[in-house]
Amino acid sequence: MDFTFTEDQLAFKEAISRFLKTEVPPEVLRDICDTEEGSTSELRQKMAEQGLAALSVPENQGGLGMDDTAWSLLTQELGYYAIPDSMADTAYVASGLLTALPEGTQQREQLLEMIAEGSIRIAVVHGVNPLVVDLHLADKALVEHEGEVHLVSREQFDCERNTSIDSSRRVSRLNFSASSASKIAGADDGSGVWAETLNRGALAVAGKSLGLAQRMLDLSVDYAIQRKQFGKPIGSFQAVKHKLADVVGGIETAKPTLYRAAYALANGDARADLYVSHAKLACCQAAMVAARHGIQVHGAMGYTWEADLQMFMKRAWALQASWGTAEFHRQRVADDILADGVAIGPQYTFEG
Amino acid sequence: MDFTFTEDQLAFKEAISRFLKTEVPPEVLRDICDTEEGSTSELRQKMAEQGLAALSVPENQGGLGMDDTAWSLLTQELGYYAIPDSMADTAYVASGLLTALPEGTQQREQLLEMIAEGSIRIAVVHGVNPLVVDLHLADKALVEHEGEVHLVSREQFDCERNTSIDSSRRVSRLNFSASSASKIAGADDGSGVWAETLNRGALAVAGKSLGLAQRMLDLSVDYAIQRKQFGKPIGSFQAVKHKLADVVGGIETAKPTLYRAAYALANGDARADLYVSHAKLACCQAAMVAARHGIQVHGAMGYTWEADLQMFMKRAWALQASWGTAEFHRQRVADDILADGVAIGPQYTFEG
Amino acid sequence: MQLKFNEKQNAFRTEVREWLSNNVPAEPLQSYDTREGFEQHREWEGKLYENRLSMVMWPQDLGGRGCDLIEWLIFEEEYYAAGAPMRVNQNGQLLLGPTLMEFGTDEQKHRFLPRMASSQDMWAQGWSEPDAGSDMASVRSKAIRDGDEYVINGQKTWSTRAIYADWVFGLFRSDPDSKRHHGLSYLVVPLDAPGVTIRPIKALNGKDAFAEVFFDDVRVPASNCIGEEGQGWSVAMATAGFERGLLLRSPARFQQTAKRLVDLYRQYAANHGENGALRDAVLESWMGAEAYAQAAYHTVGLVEKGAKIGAESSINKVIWSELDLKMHEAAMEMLGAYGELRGGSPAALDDGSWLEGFLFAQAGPIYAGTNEIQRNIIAERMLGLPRA
Amino acid sequence: MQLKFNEKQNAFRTEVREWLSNNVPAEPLQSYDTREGFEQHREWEGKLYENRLSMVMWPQDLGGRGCDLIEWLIFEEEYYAAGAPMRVNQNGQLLLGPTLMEFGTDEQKHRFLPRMASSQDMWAQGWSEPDAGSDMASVRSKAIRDGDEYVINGQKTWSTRAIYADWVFGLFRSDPDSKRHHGLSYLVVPLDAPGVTIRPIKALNGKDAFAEVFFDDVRVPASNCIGEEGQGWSVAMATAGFERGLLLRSPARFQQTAKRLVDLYRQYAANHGENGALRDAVLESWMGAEAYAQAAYHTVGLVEKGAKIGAESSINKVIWSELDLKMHEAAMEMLGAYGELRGGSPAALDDGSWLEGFLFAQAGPIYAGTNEIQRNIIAERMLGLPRA
Repeated sequence: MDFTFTEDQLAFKEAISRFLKTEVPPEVLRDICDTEEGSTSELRQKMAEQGLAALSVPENQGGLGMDDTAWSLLTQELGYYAIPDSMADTAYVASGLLTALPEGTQQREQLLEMIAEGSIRIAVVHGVNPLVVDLHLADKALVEHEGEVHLVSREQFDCERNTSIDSSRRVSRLNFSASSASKIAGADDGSGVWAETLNRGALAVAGKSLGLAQRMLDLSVDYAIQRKQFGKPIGSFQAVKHKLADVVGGIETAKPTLYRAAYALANGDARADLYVSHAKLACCQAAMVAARHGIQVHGAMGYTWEADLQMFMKRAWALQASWGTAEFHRQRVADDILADGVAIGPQYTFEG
Repeated sequence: MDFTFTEDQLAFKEAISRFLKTEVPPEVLRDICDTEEGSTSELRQKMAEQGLAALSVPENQGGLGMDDTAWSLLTQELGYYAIPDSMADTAYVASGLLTALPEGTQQREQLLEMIAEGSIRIAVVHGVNPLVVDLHLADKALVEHEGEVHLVSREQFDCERNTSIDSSRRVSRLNFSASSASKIAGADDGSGVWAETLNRGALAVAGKSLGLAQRMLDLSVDYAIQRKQFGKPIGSFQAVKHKLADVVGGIETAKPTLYRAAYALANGDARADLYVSHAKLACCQAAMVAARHGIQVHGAMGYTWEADLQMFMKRAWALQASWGTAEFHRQRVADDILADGVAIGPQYTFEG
Repeated sequence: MQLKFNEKQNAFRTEVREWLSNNVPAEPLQSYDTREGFEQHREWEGKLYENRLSMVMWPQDLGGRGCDLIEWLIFEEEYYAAGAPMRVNQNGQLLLGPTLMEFGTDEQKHRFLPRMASSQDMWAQGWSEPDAGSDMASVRSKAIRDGDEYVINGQKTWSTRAIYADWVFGLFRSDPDSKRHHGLSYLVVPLDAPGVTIRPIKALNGKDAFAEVFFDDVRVPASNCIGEEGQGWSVAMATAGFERGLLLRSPARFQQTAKRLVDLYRQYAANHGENGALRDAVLESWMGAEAYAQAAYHTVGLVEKGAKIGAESSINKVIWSELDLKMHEAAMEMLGAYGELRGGSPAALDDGSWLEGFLFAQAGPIYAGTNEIQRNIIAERMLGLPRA
Repeated sequence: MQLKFNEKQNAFRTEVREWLSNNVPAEPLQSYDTREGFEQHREWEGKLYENRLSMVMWPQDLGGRGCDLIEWLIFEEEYYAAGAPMRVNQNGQLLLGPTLMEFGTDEQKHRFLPRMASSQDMWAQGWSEPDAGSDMASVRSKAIRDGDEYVINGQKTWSTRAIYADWVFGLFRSDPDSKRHHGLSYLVVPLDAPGVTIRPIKALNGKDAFAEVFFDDVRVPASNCIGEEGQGWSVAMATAGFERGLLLRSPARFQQTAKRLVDLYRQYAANHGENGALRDAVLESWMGAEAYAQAAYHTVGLVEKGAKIGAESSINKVIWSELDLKMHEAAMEMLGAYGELRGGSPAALDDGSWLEGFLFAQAGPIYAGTNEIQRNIIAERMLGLPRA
């Protein structure tokens, strides 16, 4: 029993964190918001060079073969810096999906190699997540259709563009006609793969949300220390302290649920749905509380476009229902723990 | 349109308030808790002398003929002083029930006269409220049975005594055998009467809860001003201020719903169920918040038997599910406002 | 207690309802935080004014129709029920208006109020200064008397829609040696006066909803002072309660939102099945809005009998702002993945209107005195708890 | 990361589970806030001790079995899952115990710890004084050195079960001219010493759960001082984190409550139909307890790697106390009209056990440092926000 990360995992996370901090400060984020594409190939390329693209591609296909627990750390960094790029969708969710397909599945190895090289963007489209980020930039899309896996190229689908409150987040709906030509796996293989994929999508959202929560907390603490009112830093008022203390509480209790869920997913735990949904709910909730208390602590400044806080709040709001609404995930928790004869209670923290 | 009380109503309320303040200070309350009966006939008699017993008995039967709006004020006083007596059950709920029965119903006029004189205790027993206060002292019980109204004397029913967390509240369940001899009204008359009775029961609980909330607020404010910590009155800390401010908010928004509901009941409004349930929920919620914040402001002292707060908290907790749980009343609100074609919106505040 | 409207009140309601049903624009106006939308709203306000429906409580000779508070509540109910446009000149009409009524000279009243009611003059408020925020008394902008004029230097901020407005009002330090709430004067300043510079501040929704206003040797005649020179604090405070009070956010606004939320839930339940937690959020919303409405009628009844509105305004402020947040959070949950979409998106379920409301609701607990300040006021003024 | 128990851990779990299943009393013990129940609990603790299951983390020679934190968590899980009795001597075992381990002389350790583990000595804490409450440094009780003895005068309060206990520990002012946290000494005092008077304080549930302890020229030998004379504050603070931290309220306790709540809800739903809001309250409870458990394993992992527990204890305190309240509130709602009934009532649905838990939960945000103080600590020590 060891519920901690290895030195290597933490060092990798630190390196990525330093890289993102330098490459994507808030000014750059603002610039990217103003572009037409909403994402830059330069940034994508640089992230690939840092090893993010290859992170969980199997070693056979030129990847680093790391598992979900690594992503539970890295998605937090992607959230913390509000990275305006769908890297995790390709390098984590799509890569995981392809890896889970039987070896020899059409284009499987080739696509995984391209992911590892950072030379392809693959969107993942599932009914639970109708709005797909950066679909307009995707080279390919892996689409759920009646449990089957379909692979379609950019020219084979329509991309209905929509405008998110988060102006660095470009979301679209996909329209395409499923055919035997587009099918790369049937429902027999596909159903299990999609269940896992849905969990990866949700877990990536959870990790990002938690990173966003931490960033909003940090911004709010900085503001509360520096901003004076009635002759004192506002951070010395109990009302401000207690709000920010509650943000800490939300983050600290969400964090282990994220790691727990990632471990379950990486190890094929039969109750992965339960743990992932718990993590998704806890992390998104932590982000909602951080946003609400963050804007309140910022006062009128928090309601402006100028304060950096807004970029993180909007991302947090947008992620709230991404890869499953709160109710979707609550229902999954209920389906497990309210069932007959289920193993719950203190003895089953890990081995249920 | 005049949403205020008359000078007369307010003066009567003031008089009762002064009387209860003098007669039932916390010391007396504690003494009564320690008695076997949990209620005293002296106090009951004195309350009758003040006019409480006769308040809503029709003038024809020697009463004052006042309506539900008067009780919306007086039940607050009964709550504020945590009066350990079921006076309102006889003088408001039972009296209302009897009044609503057709003239000439068996014993109707006689019982009303006795209520007005203060010479009888009548318990009202309805499935929504299985635990009946002071049933062991009741001379008669009016019992709901398949929509009918039954009247039974003390010797005709069994009284199963139970112990409430509120030691001045003596609750029992009633067992009796319904017969044609005990029936005083059939379901045709009874159903409407019981609907009204249920609303009166709930409204009395709402009023008492609101009074309790105000008392808990007052006790907490006194404590916060007088109690010092870290060299200052604890009431100067923002955390304490903001908690008590929220108690005020709860009380002030609950109050008009109580009056609105009483008016609806007094005037036969078709949506009385909606208004009563709203009032019940709002007033009980105000009391729950007052209890929680009250004990927190009192600190360890609030957790003791010695501090007066406990008597009011316990009453508030006990009343929470009295005459209908929160869910029961929420469902009634839902049944109205979520129905097809219902009149809701800003134009229908009063004339729905 | 008599919870029925009389014939006059019913007649007024009918008149307002009919007029609105004939005149409310079929297409929603553009956002008043844009130049074009601002002018559309000015035009609408002019139309209201023509029919004496802009400021119904103001006296006839100042552009109103002398209604009482009950009639005002009725007006608001019909206004929100009709889905009529947001009111664009409220900072003038609700903050400066009552102050002019109480402290303005006859000349000032006739000069400013009718044009304010008609929105020929649009008003921005200048309550805040940089580094002041909720601490309204820390005014540093100066207005120094020079003969028949004041010479103004300094800066105001968070002036709502000041880049589009015609006038600004606020407190200025007329005694340069004074501190805190002493030595302030309440002045009104045309925004096209030489020396005024306005820099927009973008709100969360990307629109220029606020501005900073810079004053560089701006000269205004002494007749632009409301109340006595140096008495600005008392002048402002006498009616500051109004901003926080009943008039700023009438219950009808939230009752209408609650009604829309009920409709949204019915639609949600039809598509996704009943959901107990969302149902309860919707019930709480409806009850909260309704309680606020009933409290308003109760307060109005007391006011008509001579009571004064005090810290109750602070209770209202906390209640409506938190209610508004909860309602919009519930709506966002019901919209699910589509909640993040702005108006104009093909997949948006409601053309982004709940999202816009959600963004605006975020400001509720902040503007017009943060809810932290309001809770302090409730605790100190109503409950008598000691200041820190 | 490796979320599996090893063989040794599994064997320990099995041993504990089996022992408990054979030994946990079939009938619940009486409340330990009564004399009779207190002695029943003492007996149970003795039984635990005999099997080295009282203080599993203590060294073998002091009555424990030298378990690590993971094994302790396992022990707690099995203990709560088995529905074993509440621990009656925690104030000694969890507050004084660690202090003795760190600051006690060998003689003191052997004198006090085994008898504490076996509950032959029951300990009451004397942290609070009248008018002190959360302000622990405002100690007025004096302990003046007189040769080989201290002479104690003063008063402690909120001493849990002190009327039944054998010893009390606490801070006393040994330098009469000192202020606040200076000049304090950490002393242990037998409650049967001449000059000690104990007055019970009734708790909400009507039982004598606390007491005031009066000291009137009470003499104790100098060897009853833990750590250096005058260093009492640092001695107390070095381990004060424990009270607020992991050990006081292990996650297992709340996981067990959550499990009971799930059972209660299933029963409720069977009788009354599904209820979305209650379902969500139950889910939140289960998730909250589970998150606390996972956080505990995470923290323990970090501690085993050398990290120090700091203000995280304060986060735990806030979380479990508010979780406990929410769980019991949900239970009360499900019990409906019967929620008010105490044990022994014929109509009570659960013999009043949820009600007792509800009452005790009310104290959670108050004892061991109010949640207001905990939030200050989180904000000041973890976030670096300035003190007022």
